[in-house]
Amino acid sequence: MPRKTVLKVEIERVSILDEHGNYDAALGDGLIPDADLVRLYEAMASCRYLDEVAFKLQRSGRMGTYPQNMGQEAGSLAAAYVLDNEDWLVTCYRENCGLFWRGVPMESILLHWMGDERGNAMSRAHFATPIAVPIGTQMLHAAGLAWASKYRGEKRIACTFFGDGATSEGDFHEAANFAANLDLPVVFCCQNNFWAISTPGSIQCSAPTVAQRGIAYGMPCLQVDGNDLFACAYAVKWAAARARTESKPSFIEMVTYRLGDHTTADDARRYRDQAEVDVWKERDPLLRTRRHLEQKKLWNSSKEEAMQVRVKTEVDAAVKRAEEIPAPPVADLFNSMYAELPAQLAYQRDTMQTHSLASETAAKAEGH
Amino acid sequence: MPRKTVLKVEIERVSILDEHGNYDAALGDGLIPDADLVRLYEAMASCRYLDEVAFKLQRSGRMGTYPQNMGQEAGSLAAAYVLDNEDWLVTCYRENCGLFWRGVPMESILLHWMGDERGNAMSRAHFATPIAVPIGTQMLHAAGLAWASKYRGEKRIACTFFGDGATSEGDFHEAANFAANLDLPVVFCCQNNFWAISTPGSIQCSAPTVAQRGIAYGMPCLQVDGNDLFACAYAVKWAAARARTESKPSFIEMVTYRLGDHTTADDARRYRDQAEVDVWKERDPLLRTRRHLEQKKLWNSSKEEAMQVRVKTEVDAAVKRAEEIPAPPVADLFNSMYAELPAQLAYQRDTMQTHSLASETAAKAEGH
Amino acid sequence: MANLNLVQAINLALIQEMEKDDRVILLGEDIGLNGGVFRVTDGLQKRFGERRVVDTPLAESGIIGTSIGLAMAGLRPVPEIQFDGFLGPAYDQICSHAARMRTRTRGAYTVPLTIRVPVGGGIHAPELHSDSPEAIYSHTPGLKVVMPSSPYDAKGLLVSAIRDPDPVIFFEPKRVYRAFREEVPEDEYTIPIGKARVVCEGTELTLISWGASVIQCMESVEKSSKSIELIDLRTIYPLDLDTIEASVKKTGRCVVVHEAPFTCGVGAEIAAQVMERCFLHLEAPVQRVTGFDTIMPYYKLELNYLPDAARIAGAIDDAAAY
Amino acid sequence: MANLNLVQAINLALIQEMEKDDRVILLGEDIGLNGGVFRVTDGLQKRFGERRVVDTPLAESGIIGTSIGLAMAGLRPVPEIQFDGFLGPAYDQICSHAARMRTRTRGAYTVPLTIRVPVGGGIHAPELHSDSPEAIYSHTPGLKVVMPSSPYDAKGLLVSAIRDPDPVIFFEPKRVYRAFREEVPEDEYTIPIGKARVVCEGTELTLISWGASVIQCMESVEKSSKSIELIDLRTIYPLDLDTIEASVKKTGRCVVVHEAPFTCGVGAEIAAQVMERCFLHLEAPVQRVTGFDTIMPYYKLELNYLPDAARIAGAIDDAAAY
Ligand SMILES: Cc1ncc(C[n+]2csc(CCOP(=O)(O)OP(=O)(O)O)c2C)c(N)n1
Ligand SMILES: Cc1ncc(C[n+]2csc(CCOP(=O)(O)OP(=O)(O)O)c2C)c(N)n1
Ligand SMILES: [Mg+2]
Ligand SMILES: [Mg+2]
Repeated sequence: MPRKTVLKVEIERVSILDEHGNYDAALGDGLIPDADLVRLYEAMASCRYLDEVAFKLQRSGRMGTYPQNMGQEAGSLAAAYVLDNEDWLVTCYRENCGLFWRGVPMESILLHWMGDERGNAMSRAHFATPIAVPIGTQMLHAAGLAWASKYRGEKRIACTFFGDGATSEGDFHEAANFAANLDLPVVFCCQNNFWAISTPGSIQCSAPTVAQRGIAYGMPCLQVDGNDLFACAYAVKWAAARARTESKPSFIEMVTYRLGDHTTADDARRYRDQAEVDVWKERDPLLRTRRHLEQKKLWNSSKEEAMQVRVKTEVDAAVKRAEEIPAPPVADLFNSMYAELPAQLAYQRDTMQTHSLASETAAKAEGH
Repeated sequence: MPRKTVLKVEIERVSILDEHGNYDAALGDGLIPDADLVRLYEAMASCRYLDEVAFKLQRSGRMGTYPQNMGQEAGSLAAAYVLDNEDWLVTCYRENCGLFWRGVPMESILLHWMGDERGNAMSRAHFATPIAVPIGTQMLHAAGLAWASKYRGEKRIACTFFGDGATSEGDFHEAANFAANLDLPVVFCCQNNFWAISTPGSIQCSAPTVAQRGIAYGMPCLQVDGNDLFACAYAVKWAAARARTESKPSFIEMVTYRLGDHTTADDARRYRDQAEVDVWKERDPLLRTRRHLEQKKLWNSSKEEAMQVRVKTEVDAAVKRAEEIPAPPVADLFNSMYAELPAQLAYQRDTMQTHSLASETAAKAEGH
Repeated sequence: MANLNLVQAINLALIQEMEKDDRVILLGEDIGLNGGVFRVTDGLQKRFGERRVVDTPLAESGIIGTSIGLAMAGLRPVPEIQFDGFLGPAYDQICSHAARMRTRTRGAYTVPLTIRVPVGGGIHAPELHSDSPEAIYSHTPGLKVVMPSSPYDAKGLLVSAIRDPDPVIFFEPKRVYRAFREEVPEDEYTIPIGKARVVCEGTELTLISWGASVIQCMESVEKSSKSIELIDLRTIYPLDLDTIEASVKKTGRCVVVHEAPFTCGVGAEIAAQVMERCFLHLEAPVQRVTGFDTIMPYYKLELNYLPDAARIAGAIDDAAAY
Repeated sequence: MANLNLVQAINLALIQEMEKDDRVILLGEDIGLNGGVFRVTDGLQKRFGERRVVDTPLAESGIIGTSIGLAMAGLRPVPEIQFDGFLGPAYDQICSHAARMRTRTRGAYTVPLTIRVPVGGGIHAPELHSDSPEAIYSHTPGLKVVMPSSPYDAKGLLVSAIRDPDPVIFFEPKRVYRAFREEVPEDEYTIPIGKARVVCEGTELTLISWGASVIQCMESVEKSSKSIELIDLRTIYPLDLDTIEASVKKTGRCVVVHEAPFTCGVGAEIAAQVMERCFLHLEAPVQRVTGFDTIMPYYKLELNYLPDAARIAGAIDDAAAY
């Protein structure tokens, strides 16, 4: 009686296709049909190329700060692939690949980082929320969105993505706790990439796994190789089923790595070793998926070349479309503030326009 | 390889003196010498009597809202008993018993609930922080206080108390996470009394134990019978040692029960069954300590009677002292705002006083 | 028609909106069986079930953050924050998300959210239970801020708030909760957000206030020998500047009264606006009678902090004598 | 004397205070090896070790909450909040505790805390990286709010802030970080909190600003044909009302410029104060040139949001022509 065990928990790690090409057929077969696997690979390649282009755009002053997704494509893509198209996808800013799979146009994401709110004016048909800049805050929205479908008796669930750093924020805790205690159909996916800007994972979570964060809420937790499309798909499928049938949340840690700088405003060489990056380059989700496809004779270098051309054409076209969109009219500052513009805001808008016109005229007169 | 266990954790529950009088000598002996046990019992009785008096003071309009401690005396008392007198005690509002043991004068606590800040103007020699009204916020201060002693190379640790409801707040999570990742010597004590005002425990934490909250941070966690002085002392001693020697935090869930209303502003009959309360009345920490003392021939009814007289005298005297303290001068509104009063605040103070004087004079003139 | 206090008027408004619109759902700490610590939601969980009146975990950011999600999905959540002082933990979700979602997404997502918050001092409550943070949220674009001073207004304004397509912070002055009753129609009516009420007309001075302070102002008006026009703002953001301007142009003098601290309070905004709009009509500087630049004191001194009829009378005299 | 930009001036102030006083410790996100995202703490971890320059978890409430504990224990923590927009999660700890601890405990516990926060727009940053929340904290009694506009002031004010026995929010205007250099003494000096600086004297109009906007104001003064007195507040709370009053009594006209939204901004407080103190001297209503009551836009439109020399000139003309 005096000391007795009142709780025992275990956390498992799932890996299906590892960086050495090992593939676990028992778990993997049937998860992703071959044709889809090819498409998923192409989606990752396209996202990867966008990263390259965006980097250059930023460096040449054609875009603001941009966070590369490089190395982390698999997690959100697997989720978008496995989920229903009308499940909520509530992401942070390193989940382009999942969003594109869902149908979010590339130029929306570009426009966002080009400093234009219209990049977030995505169709509601995508069931994707806008990029969340304040870290850790979007998971609460996911809980609320999931709650709304439960309230309405809909089948729709919510899947939310966030980083290891985000799990340090109080809002993460509140979201997980709401979901667990109010029985909300949420899939929590933490992309543990070992860094939050320059801060190493141990400062965000010194526990042996990030997955065990979920134990605090009595959630089932799973750790997966986050660079393994199959393992990610496996985990999200499992968690989504639990959410859909039992209206209960689960927690998935996807172990991955950010191959690039935090954003274009960052220089990762200041704080991390190239050796570490090199190890992870070998674990790149693109690389292993391609090798797997090649092994299965579904891919070869001529297909690769053809695809690279296609991807380049597509991405370049999206960049062109995004760049051709002129800045919004200045009145847009005001026009989306409220459903109906309060008188005083209308007054500010109107007097501002007078002033801008006046100063433009003055500038012209001075010959600028 | 494909599914492998990466984490196994267990949580134990410690109970030493249970409500049926069972006492585990192996764990309990040596923890609390007999003479101390008598004093601890008396301290609980005194705190219990204060609760009665405070309730009446509130009902008769002589005090504002007051939260009774009834039923939860053991946890904070055991901590104060086991800790060094110069360890920080960072409490919420239901830990009178621990504070009094530490030496905080009863009239300080009374004064606080009588609407007077001077109730918090406790001597720094008590190493006790003021009552924390915003739920869940004080644990971060504990982490900071502990950090300061670590920084200075002092032996002092911090022990913080909070309710089950408080573990729903984001600040709880951030405090635990800071303590775990920055290696801060903090003892986290959650008094799980199954209610947060009218909200049952399952809405705050639907996991099987509250103790497992700590697993999220990789902390060792222990659940104890929170109405068991011995078990609480045992747990705090264990956690304090770990904090002091390894500079690491631990998490203790003390399972207890709030026998009274949430505060004098609450009416618990609206939301909970008397049957539940009755069960817990049998588990009262005072009751079982008294029975244990009687069994050991350390206590009897004549000692009890004599003590009740003593306690009444002491508490009544404290109430008298608190009530005799006149309201602070109105200028006190301003005088503790900054080390040096900014000119504008001095101006506000001075003009306010003119006005109050004027209105007093006017009132007098009108014969009020 | 029923004779209701402010608590009952809000309870009635909630019942009627919930009956009318299944999208309306209530959430918060202790709002279910317990009916909220002020009993504003008394009986609602019994009536509408646990699905529509939800006791949440003790986490204000969680309450607002999930409400944002609920609202983005098209529901009309009406969360309660238990006390003014506990809006703090929800500040970030309110300001970084609720207030921004429409403009961030150019209207693709909106947040029709009504945050109910008991506000202000005067009820002998503990620390952080007596604050008046309306200026904070009036300085945060994207929100609307409402504070009724009477049962009738409370019902009509709450209905407008719930139906409003944008986030509204609905402050309920605790001191008024049970202070008096008045006739409140059972029938549906709304009071528009953004319109002030002229409580009584006057020619010599304009007195502007909102929430519980309106009652002190009425007292001052009654006691004063001057002809005072009393304006109850009802909505703090957006301000009804036209009503204010028209009044001060008529009276030439203005006093603003609020409980919140002086510096950067809403009184400053009104004073600045009055100066901008009525400069040539002003016979005296706008006077502000407010809380001080101090923490709202524990209750032994709270009446010294709160504007009272004497301080208001003093300001009226100062303005008149200028 | 060294020729330093604002980033370097702050870095130097931190070094000197840390060398002088072992109680000074820095904490925040990415302030260690990385030197902070703006490199303000560059080299400090190397110099003072991981004990005194601490990378924290990504949690603003945690940063401020633990800083409060550190300060209560007698240290002098200088936490960094990475961007203005991320003060939100720390709002509650700042307002419910840091600002209240002294008065709550009648001085038994105090919170000598300096919160460093990069502030304001104009650097093409993403959402929530360009806000100006100084009015929020100026409305919160118990805090002091400081915002330098130049390297020289930054060093002297930061030293004062760190030594101040009360909590100070130290806003660092991002637009000024690397905008220019000036001579900054290596030797110790302080600039008192609560004292404004008259940047240039003038007789026809008083122009009041702080932070990055001071630079736009200087441009306007240079371009204007009028004799303008420019006041850089340096400290926003407590306001240096004497300097403002003396100036406006002399000039009779006043324009206030700030980046934050218009309604309930610090401009309103200044306008109200000027009216109260200089009523009979005012030739025109105080004009406010500010951000709008809109969310700070993404960067394509940010220059349309921020007060610029043209808008300031317009207000000066309006005030002069009144
Ligand atoms: C509330 C808040 N604090 C700070 C920041 C600045 N910031 C942006 S990204 C980032 C690190 C995020 O780390 P993580 O969650 O692990 O995501 P990752 O970038 O690694 O994908 C920080 C500190 C922010 N955006 N929001
Ligand atoms: C931030 C905050 N939110 C809400 C409240 C109102 N409130 C006071 S006590 C309480 C319940 C606390 O429950 P718990 O933490 O379990 O402590 P207990 O009262 O049971 O000891 C609530 C909701 C508060 N004081 N602070
Ligand atoms: Mg990360
Ligand atoms: Mg409890």
